Amino acid sequence: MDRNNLIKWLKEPKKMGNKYSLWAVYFSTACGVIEVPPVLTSRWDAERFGIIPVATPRQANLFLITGYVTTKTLKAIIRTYEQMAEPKYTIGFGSCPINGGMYWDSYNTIKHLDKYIPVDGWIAGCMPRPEAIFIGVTKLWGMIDKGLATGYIRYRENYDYYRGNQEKLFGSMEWPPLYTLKEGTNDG
Amino acid sequence: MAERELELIFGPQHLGMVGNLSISLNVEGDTILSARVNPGYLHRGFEKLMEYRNWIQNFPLVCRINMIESEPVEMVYAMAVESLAGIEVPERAHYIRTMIQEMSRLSCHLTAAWAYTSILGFDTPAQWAMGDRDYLLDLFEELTGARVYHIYNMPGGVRRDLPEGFEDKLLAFLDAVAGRLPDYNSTFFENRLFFERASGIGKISAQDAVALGGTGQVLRGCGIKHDIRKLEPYAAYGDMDFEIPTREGGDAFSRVLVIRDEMVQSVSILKQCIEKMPSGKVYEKTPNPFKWKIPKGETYVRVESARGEFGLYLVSNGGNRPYRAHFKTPSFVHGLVILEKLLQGANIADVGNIMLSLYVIAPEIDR
Amino acid sequence: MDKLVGLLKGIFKDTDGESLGKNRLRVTAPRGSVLAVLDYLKASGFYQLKSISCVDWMDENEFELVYHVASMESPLHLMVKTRIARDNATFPTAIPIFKNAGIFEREIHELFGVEFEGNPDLAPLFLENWKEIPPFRKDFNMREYVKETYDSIPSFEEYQWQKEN
Amino acid sequence: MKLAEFIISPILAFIIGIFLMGLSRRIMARIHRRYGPPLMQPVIDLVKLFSQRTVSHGPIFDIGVILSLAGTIALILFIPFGGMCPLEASGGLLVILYIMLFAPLGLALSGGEGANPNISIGISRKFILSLGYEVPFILIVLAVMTYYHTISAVDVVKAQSSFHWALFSLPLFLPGLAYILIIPAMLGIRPFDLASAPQEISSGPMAEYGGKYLALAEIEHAFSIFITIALFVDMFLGGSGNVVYFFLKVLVVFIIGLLINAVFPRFRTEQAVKFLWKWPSVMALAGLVIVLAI
Amino acid sequence: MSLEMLLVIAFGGAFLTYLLGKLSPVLRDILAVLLTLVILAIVALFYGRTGESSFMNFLGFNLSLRINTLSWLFAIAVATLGSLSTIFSLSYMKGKERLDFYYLMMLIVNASMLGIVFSGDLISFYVFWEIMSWGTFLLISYNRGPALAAGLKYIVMSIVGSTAYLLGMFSLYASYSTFNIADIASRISTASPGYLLSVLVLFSITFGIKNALVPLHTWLPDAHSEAPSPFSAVLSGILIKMGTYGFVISMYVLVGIKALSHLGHGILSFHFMLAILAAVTILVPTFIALMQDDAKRVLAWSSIAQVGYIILGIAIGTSLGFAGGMFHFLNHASFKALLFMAIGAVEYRTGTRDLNSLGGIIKKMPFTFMMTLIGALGLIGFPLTNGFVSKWLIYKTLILGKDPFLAFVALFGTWGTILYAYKILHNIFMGQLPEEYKGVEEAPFSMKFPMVILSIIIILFGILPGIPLKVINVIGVSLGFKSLAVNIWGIASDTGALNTINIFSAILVSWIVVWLIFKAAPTSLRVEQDNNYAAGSYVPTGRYLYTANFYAPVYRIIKPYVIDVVDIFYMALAGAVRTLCDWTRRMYTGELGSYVMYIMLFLAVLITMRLGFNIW
Repeated sequence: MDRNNLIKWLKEPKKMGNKYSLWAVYFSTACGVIEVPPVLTSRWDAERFGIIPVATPRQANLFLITGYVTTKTLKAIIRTYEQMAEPKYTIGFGSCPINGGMYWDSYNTIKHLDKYIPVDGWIAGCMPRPEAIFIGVTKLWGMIDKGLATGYIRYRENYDYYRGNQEKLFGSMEWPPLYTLKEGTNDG
Repeated sequence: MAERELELIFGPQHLGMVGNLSISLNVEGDTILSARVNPGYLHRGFEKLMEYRNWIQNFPLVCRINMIESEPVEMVYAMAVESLAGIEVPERAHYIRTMIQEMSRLSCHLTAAWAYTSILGFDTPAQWAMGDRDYLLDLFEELTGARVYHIYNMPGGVRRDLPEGFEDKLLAFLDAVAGRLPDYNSTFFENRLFFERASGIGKISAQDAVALGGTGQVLRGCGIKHDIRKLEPYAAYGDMDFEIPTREGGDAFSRVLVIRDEMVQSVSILKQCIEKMPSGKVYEKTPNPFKWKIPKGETYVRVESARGEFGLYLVSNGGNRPYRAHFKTPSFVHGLVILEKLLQGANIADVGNIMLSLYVIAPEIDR
Repeated sequence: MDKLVGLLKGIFKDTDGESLGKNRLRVTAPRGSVLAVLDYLKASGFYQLKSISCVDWMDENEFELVYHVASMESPLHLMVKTRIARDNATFPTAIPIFKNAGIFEREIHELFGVEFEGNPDLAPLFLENWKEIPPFRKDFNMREYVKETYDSIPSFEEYQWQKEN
Repeated sequence: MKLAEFIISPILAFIIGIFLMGLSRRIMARIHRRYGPPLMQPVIDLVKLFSQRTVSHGPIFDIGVILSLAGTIALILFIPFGGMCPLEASGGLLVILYIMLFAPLGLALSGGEGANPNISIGISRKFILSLGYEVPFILIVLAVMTYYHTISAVDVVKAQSSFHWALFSLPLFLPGLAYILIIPAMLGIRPFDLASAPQEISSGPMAEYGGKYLALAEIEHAFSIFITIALFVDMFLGGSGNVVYFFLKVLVVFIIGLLINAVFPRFRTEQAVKFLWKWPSVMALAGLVIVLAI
Repeated sequence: MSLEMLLVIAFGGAFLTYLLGKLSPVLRDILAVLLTLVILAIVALFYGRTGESSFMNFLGFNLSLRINTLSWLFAIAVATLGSLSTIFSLSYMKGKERLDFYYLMMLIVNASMLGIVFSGDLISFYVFWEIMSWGTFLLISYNRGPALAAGLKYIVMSIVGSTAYLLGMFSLYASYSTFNIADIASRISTASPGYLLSVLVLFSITFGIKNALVPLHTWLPDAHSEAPSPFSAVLSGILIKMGTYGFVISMYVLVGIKALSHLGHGILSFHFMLAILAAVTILVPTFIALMQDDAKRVLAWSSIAQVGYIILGIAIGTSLGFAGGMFHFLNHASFKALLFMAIGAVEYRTGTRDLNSLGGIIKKMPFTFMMTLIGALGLIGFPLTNGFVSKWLIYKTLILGKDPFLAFVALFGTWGTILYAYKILHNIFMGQLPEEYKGVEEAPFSMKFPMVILSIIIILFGILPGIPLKVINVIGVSLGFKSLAVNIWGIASDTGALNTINIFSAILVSWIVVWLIFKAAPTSLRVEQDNNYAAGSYVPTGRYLYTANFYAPVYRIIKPYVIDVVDIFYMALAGAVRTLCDWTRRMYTGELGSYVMYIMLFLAVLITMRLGFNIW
């Protein structure tokens, strides 16, 4: 650990802790997940940077949404995302969550993930290579440093928007709103 | 006394779940009374999407049906198109296809080894298997330009010839993997605890396996010598000399050991491929894809994927796109029928164990 | 192969058999005798039902059900086909003959809307809250549906712009 | 002097425990043929966990996890460690045996209010496992206490001074080996990590923990690594009057344990209990019989 | 106030209460509570008194009452539990029928227990003993139905016990021609060991049955689970301890330490045999308790196991062990009564005590949960509760007495205890709250009050064990044991001292430290129970609670070994007796000759037995 890092540690331990200890939700949302095991195992070894998969969303602070998202999965993603501890970061992985990718006309996949949950960063490509994941993570570090990775705050502040969109898609949701909704927005 | 049953939800967000699948278990104590597999988390409607795309456009699409092993899907689609359009494939292309099929099988088996071992808690062999697989992906990348989705098979052959020196690299890799086998054996396959965890778990009889539509390791783990590569040789498998490994147990232990033996066979087939590789062109020219119409007809083609029989029922109505495609994937039956049956009465500690010994891969179920 | 076709034709008068290349045999049977044919095939060594496919022939207003059966020892693969009416499509289940038929029927029921009589479990398999016509029917316009469902949801920028104005 | 021990010994134990946790991740990584995280990684994780905002399911959810860590810290004070044992005359090994209950019981109560079946199954497994390893453990402790005719841990250490280590004495050799066998079970690490088996029951009792709860549980784990091995060092390797020597002894035992657990998968619950009731128990029992016979 | 007056108040008050109940139920309740409180006050005032007085001449035998520290200790426990359980009954029994009868029997059983501990001679002991037995029978079968069967089982075994007692009593009278305990004790030291042993065995059967010592325990699980909860508290808390009192009286008062130590040697001695029996009593019932699904049945089996600890401590017969056993008797009375009351409160509010169908009640009854927790911790012997100290004493005795195997059984039993104690806590209070219990309320005050008192006792004696230990030490010394170095915080000793204050402060300080760290971190968000990890899905309503078969793997392992063999044996015996009776009917031939022959045979057997005693 060099001196610069040490000073940063003393100054902002919170940020540094969040940077170097990204615990990922283990959720194989879709095909992108096939590049996650290599990243976590001996060839690429993400544990060097403190990235490990954890069992439940409560323990995690990084959500890699790997690939296209079907409506059924989206529900699980929202549930999982809402259960994560704050601060939490999401990375959309692959082309499909950005704009539907090659499933742009599929009846069962959503096209823009950021309409339903906030996404802090995107990694494009189909498949993104393991290096791309690391680049994505370093970008996320930069965002955490600069205080830009604020998806979870955006979610809380614009909860009526996100919840509204979710309900538009699903009709009704089984669980009550996580945050209180602002007035007159929950009619869509 | 009223007995209370618990509904334990296993997946999709679960460390023990490889792929995006949900199983809801009806549990009393730690015994599963009944299980219900809830698929559909990955359903994109491939077969519908294919009806909207022309014959060539479907190649990049179909390989995504199975993320872990895309080769058999490409292969089966290419074979179906060839069979409908009546295209002959050059001999060298057959060999290259065989080679890449086997590489893909090896890669898939290594992934399975990772998944299976990490579910049982064998961290060490899990990490090794995944690390070794990555070198295979490097070879894929050199050959096709991509690590995961290769889109290498085309109607009429393969997209490009082998790069220079590829055979040597492949041989070097094969030797390295064969050299690792004793390590894997001692830490995993011959580990006493692996035997205790896996033997007798997820036991299925040969009759049930056939009646429920099992293929691949499920049959071979019950002692039935069933392999499409031998039964109906496609590509260059007719020229290859290999055996179908079988075990008698019908339990998770037998199925996993069959997987190991298949890896050994794959290595041998790959070596034969390199040895016997004929020269010549690697693809047959096909018409302009936008104007290409395939005569009316239907076909069912099948290949032996790493998990069992992979089939495609393809119908053309004489247009420039498929009229109907229907995939017969091994995991569909394994995951929805056999898994539910085997989970009945099992212990909750063995859900992942049984699921992965059946080699269930979620996207194949959902398509 | 021809022998089998002959045999089948001998027993079931209205069936028709046709070879489709190497090791493939297409057997066409009317609605009433499909299950009997399957039963006979199972008795004569075709133990395994590989899959059931459904093809929507919208122009002829018919569904075509294709039962793929195969034996374990021989490479022969049979496709037993029948046509059923497209409106209010119903068909008896094949569970009594092949234990694993239920799951294929469940899939077809969801994606095409064919009602299989006698199948105890026809719950939706892949989709949740599906309100449209079954998606694999030819008259389901997928692209229209996508436009209506997904593209109509406002993006975050639109929402912010709306909020500010 | 005595007062300083009350502060120094938990802090030292914490440092050693965290160091061992980091080291274990590093060594495991090397066995996996990879580089592994920095040694400081557990500290980084703790910093992050304490900065997170997570959920609570109720007062017992909080109290339980605090209780579990508090009990473990209190336990440190009863263990002779590098010449320090702040509470030596307060009940001896029997009290240690009982205060070791705080951690699992606290976690169990806390998890119980978490209202998640994964937690309940995890707790049930944890208790079953403890029933499994307590048989050999009690026998081992009894053998030691009977042999030295005292229930005080300090006296046990004193009796082994000048290299009369119990591990290399005839009657206590087998119990010593049995203790090494049950260390992974007591720590709940592989092959006995069935209570928190992440692939089976989503990390069991930890399923609803995030942020500070997880941090406290991790600290508790670090402490219990230290305690379990320190007890071994005290009972069988003669403890030590010197913190550095003590640490070295702990390190050696820890690495031996780590190599064992690197190559084994997880037991099923019954298999674990049967194993623990078989080999370690028989060894400990044999030791006890020899002790009585002498 | 004399002892006679106390007993007169106790019995007379009971009948007065019954009569008053005919007038006004409210007055009856008040009187019952007042009566028990008055008795408690009087008994408390008796502290430190010793003495003996004769109160009646019955057929020429002098019946006497007697008080010393030993009987005072039991009496205060009786009086405390009596008043607390009566207070608990107020709301628990409200609305049930035959309440006058219920209160009458409760008070009479209490009074008779006081009579037992204050009896100075064997006859009055026997009379009070019978009153207690029959009163208990009527209370156990109060609910009719299966309760009647349980009661019958109890009374049949009780009668067997009484018969054994009578045999022992008359045998003693035959030898010493007095019924007075003190008189017998002063003369008995000259008796032959064989005779002493036979008397002890006879008394052991009586007290073993009451104390539910394996293999004489089979009445207890049914009786405890069928009796009304407040009475279960009395039954388990103090009534079965009358057996313990009997053991102490017969072993250490009647026979005395010195004579006892001559009864065999090594493994074959009387107290070692009793200790082994006690060890079995700990081991097997603990694991049977683990497999029960009815909360009160768990506690019932647990009572048997805990009695094992008491008898183990007493049987070992060192001053430390005796102190441990006696202290554990007090502790068991407190925490088991508390647990029965807490379960009773839950049953009162939810209408069930089935461990498989409850769950999540902590959200509705947090107070009852705390009480159950304290009771369970005491039961486990958690540090800072009284159970810890008494168990510590017992363990230490066993370890330093070179009985590591008994110590192993005792310690292992404790770990079994943890399992079932947590099962009770978890299955009733933890987990998801089912829909049908959404409207449950907290227990009423008259239930809370006794529970609070008991929990205070548990904690107080846990942190300051010196208070009861000093009294127990006095008893021990009076019985001829060596005096212990008792302080207010525990026991000083060369071979490992106990200091509860140290433990308490260590835990308190580390608690504060951890709590400060906990508070320094960001506050956590309080969520509802359905905001819970379910692998990405929503929690299914009412189906997300793990209770049934809580320790399934252990059940599978121990099931083949842990069965109530004794009960099966008795049931087989009962069946055999029935067949035998059918067969014996044929013996009644109606001829005088055959009857004469039977009588001769019987006498021959008696004579042989008598000879046998002498030879021994």
